[in-house]
Amino acid sequence: MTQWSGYLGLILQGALVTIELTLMGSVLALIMAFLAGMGRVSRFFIVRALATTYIEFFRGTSIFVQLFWAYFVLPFAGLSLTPLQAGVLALGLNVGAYAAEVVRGAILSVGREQYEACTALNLGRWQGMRHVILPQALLVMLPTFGNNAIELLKATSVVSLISLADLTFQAQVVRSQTGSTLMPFLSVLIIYFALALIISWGVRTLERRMARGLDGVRV
Amino acid sequence: GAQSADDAKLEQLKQQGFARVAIANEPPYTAVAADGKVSGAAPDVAREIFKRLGVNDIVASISEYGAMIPGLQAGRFDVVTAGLFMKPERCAAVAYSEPVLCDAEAMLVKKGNPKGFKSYEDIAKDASATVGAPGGGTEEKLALNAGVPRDRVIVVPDGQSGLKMVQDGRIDAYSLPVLSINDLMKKANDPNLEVIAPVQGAPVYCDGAAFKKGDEALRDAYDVELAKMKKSGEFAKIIEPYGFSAKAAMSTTRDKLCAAK
Amino acid sequence: MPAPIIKVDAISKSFGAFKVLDGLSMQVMPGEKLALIGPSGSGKTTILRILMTLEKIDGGHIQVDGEQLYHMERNGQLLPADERHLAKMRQKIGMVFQLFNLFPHKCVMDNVTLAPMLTKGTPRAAAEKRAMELLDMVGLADKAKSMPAQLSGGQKQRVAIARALALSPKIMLFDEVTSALDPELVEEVLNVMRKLAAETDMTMLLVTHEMGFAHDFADRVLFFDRGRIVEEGKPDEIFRHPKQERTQGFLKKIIAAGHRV
Amino acid sequence: MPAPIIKVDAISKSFGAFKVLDGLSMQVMPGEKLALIGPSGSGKTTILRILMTLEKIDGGHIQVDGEQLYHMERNGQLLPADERHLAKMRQKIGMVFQLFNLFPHKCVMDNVTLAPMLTKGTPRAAAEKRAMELLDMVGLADKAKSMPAQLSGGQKQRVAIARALALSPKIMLFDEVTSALDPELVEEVLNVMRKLAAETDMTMLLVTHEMGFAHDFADRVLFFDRGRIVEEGKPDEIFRHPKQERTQGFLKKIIAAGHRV
Amino acid sequence: MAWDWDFVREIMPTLIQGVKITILATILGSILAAIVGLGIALARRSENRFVSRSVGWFAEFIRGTPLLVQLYFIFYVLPDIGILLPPLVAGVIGLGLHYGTYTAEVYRAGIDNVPRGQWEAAKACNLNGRHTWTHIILPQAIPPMIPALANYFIAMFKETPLLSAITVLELMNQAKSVANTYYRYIEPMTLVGAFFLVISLCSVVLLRWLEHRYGRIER
Ligand SMILES: Nc1ncnc2c1ncn2[C@@H]1O[C@H](COP(=O)(O)OP(=O)(O)OP(=O)(O)O)[C@@H](O)[C@H]1O
Ligand SMILES: Nc1ncnc2c1ncn2[C@@H]1O[C@H](COP(=O)(O)OP(=O)(O)OP(=O)(O)O)[C@@H](O)[C@H]1O
Ligand SMILES: [Mg+2]
Ligand SMILES: [Mg+2]
Repeated sequence: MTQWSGYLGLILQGALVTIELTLMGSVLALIMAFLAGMGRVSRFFIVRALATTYIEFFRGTSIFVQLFWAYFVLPFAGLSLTPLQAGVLALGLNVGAYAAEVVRGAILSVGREQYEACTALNLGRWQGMRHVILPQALLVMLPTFGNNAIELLKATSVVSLISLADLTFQAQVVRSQTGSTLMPFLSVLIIYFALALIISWGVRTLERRMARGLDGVRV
Repeated sequence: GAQSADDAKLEQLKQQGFARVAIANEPPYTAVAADGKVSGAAPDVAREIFKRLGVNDIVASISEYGAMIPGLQAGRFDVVTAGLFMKPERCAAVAYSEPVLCDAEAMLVKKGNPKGFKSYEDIAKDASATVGAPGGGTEEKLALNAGVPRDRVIVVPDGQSGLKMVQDGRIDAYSLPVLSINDLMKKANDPNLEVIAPVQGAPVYCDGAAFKKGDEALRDAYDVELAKMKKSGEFAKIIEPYGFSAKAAMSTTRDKLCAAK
Repeated sequence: MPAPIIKVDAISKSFGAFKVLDGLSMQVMPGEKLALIGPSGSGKTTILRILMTLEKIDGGHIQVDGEQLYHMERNGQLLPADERHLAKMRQKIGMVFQLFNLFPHKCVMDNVTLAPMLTKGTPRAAAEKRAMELLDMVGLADKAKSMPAQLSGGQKQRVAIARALALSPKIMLFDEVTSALDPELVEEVLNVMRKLAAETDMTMLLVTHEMGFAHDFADRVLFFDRGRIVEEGKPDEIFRHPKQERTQGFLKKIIAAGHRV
Repeated sequence: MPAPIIKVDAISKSFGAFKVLDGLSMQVMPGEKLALIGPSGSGKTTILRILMTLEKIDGGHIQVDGEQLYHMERNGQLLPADERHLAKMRQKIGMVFQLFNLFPHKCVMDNVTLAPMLTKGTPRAAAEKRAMELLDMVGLADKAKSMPAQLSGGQKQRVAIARALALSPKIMLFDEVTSALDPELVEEVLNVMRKLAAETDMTMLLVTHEMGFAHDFADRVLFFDRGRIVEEGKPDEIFRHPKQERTQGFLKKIIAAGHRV
Repeated sequence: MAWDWDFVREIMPTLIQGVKITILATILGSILAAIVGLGIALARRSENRFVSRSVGWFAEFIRGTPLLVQLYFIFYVLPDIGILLPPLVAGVIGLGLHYGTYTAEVYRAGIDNVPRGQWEAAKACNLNGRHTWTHIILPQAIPPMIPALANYFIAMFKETPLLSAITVLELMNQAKSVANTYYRYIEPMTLVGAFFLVISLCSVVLLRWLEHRYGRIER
């Protein structure tokens, strides 16, 4: 079984691509999540409608179809993206749509009484949002954001469709070139899991840091 | 007009210093070394020709068969050199060079060929037989044309999976070009398998470098260098170590293959 | 005689089909301390929330400090108030809630300084100085850096009072500010309110089930039932010699349940 | 003199590092009505929950009706009780909670009949007959088919009492059964409990902040502070002439907060 | 490359074949996920530390790694130890196991959402463990989880294209196959996208109704 071990480098290259995709996709997803999530609770119908359309469209169609479109169909509209760009775009927009609902839910989960306290203190809508509602909502969003990031990590495995040499893809290559099935798959499973553990550990740490003081423990 | 636009394509490749090439994950057409370097008959030929055209290098990306032609059409690749055999319908979809790699079809079956397959028609006749083939590949179409119903032609993502499925008894036969099957057999080294080659009634096919429709000028330039290499014997030197026959490629032409019915 | 600071004129308010306030009118003089009592669901909280603009009214008019609350005059016409007008009117009014509604992610000091800094642009130093005076007044100067979760209910409520006072409103609204507190903690909050009533000439409206406190605190008591004021008068009149049957019944029940009057 | 029905012997209980009960001992005679009073956090609820086996004890012994509660004798040795033993002991004890804890997905009748049918195998007809008697006793015979969500707090609490009685326990535990109720609804629950105290010879332990009721209801009052019994005696002694400083302070605060004693 | 309605008409019957398989896989996968999820949720509450811990880690592992790789594993590696599953069965097991780890969280939240007072009341009524579960806890826990469960089943539906990797001829695979036969990609891929969008929009309506009927639960 040493035959395939020489290919470990290839798999690690794939891991790098996967990490890159996950990070860049997460950043895009985060931006979209806040834009669309806050758009959903906007006072203006147009903004709400736009946000809802975005969310329902990207949650509604499958990520496969979105990838295919971003990579193979957008060029016909004159927009030719590199595989990495197309991957980040599709993954970020897709996961961003899910995370937008998390943002919306978290904003709504802040009790009505907090909004009323803002009114009673004569804070403006944006002031209340910025200083009172969002800081509290952020803590509610965080754990689900962690799950979303893991979902994104896992979704990167389908980018092989557009010839991106990510972990899963490299596992396939190694398998074809060496004839060994078990080892490449097992090793990428372990790498994915390790990455997922790192994400959830990071989010938990962040959450603990942000929750300080809220539970009555001395800061 | 169109001519100058086409020249522009080659100019552009020269300037950027590389051409983007789609290859398949299928030895010996392509091989990926442990360090990630791409070799194999198809990319080696392409690399050499582009060098002669003044394009220093090729950047090869491994692609699913199904994603190659849409990728070419969408401008993802400049050329596909992946063992995409020339057939009339394909000739309509892409612009082929003259033939490069030729191969007959083969089938991988269990030792002793328990169901006695010799041709795709044999599979069609046996109502319980299933055959695996790459999705959108030549073998899939041959099987379908021979009368094997859609639900008995299993789309298999890659060679290794096909081999595994024959070993596990999920399919009765797995069909690929002869050299691909031989390479699979060599790696698997499984005494319980057997290769049937060539498949009776299946023609010998040749692939060519596939260009986007509209890039004919580039294709023509490619052909010129290809012809020179064939003549000088360098062509044979590149492909024969991989098991391909240069003679087969030189004994036929694009026009013949694209017209075949 | 000075003009009333609050003039409620025949307002009505429904939640769905349920009419909570039904043509309610009342007037409050500047500096007056008013207690609103009455059975559960009679609309006491609702009228306070309307004055704080947390609910809209369905009909009628309200004047606060000489200006329309829910309407604004433009070219001699009364139009529904816009957000700007409401924000201006809210400067005159502060409210303390039953459940404190402190901002849990901000320390005591920040809870008190946030609104003056954001709405009035008070510089931080000035806002903190004033906050310290207020916290001192409610006896919590040493808790300025604590988080709300580290405080007892009574302390939280005192912070909430300081927070409302930080905007220096002319009118303060208190909605059952002690009913969520442990019995032992009620007194500390009531003490703060007594002090406030004695030391300032602020107008204060108080909804409470603490009949004893209502008696000592108020200049005038309004008894609510089913969205109307059934009886009003000096505390002694209402508590000792209620005229209306409904008032008598209510007070009897309250006494039987163990509350001191 | 009969033997005590409950004998608590030097039990202790901690939550993490916090010692809630600290070597507590007490005895209750059959048929006795006991009121447990004391400041918040003093361990009143905890001792009731321990008797109901909702919490485990860290040390000490409890005897109920002549048998060990948390231990069982096997071959002359005291072993920790297993689930079977606990289930047997629980038959002797019923509990009514502050927040009623009715089963919201079952109608009033089913709430009352569920336990007898499941734990004692009482046939449905008999269980329903007894349930109707109990509901009648608490004045809710006409609500048998209602769902808990359709009831007021006072009605819910009366159903909870009927439910606990349906198992005919020898001992009933009441934990602040009126403190979640609107003041107007308190009386109807207390009336039911008065009736219960007068008509049955059940042993009853009552935790309450309603000092007036505790005074009228109890044969004996225990004053808790920091997990210990600081003072005990007849209601008149405790409420009129408390000996301990801590008791005096507590009662003073309660009275100041507006509660009748 | 222009849109061709005649071509659409021609490939429709083939795609509908794929739709049938897609729906079948989703239904079977959902049933399995519902069962597996309950099993995991109960095992994780087990008193036996070993059982709860190891099931917990197993679920974490499944949830942290891509379904695609798991499908490869089930289909291509398991036969090495003598487990040979037909493609659809392997696919359903993959879906059911993967989504079972999600539904387990739903079950857990549903059970945890039953107030502690209900457990205590059951004890005060002297009900035994089995009676408490069947008469008190599950009847209250399950209705509020129905919307969240349905949500995952819809997500699963959108992931069925992964089954094409293990030769299941579901919708995506059929679409790819016709695309490769005719070298026309826009029509089949757009139809797949449209189909997913239609089903998801319908399922949004269904979800809203379920939420209305059974109450909300946050994901
Ligand atoms: N947002 C709302 N939607 C529907 N009904 C409401 C709403 N707010 C209040 N109500 C109803 O209006 C009625 C009056 O409520 P209000 O809170 O003013 O009573 P209250 O006199 O303050 O009673 P309490 O002493 O119980 O606080 C109640 O029946 C209440 O159920
Ligand atoms: N499960 C628990 N975990 C940690 N601490 C607890 C727990 N249950 C109770 N406590 C703590 O134990 C102490 C005693 O609680 P207990 O409920 O017995 O007091 P109590 O006398 O009933 O007070 P109250 O009058 O407020 O109901 C409190 O400080 C409480 O915070
Ligand atoms: Mg109120
Ligand atoms: Mg208690």
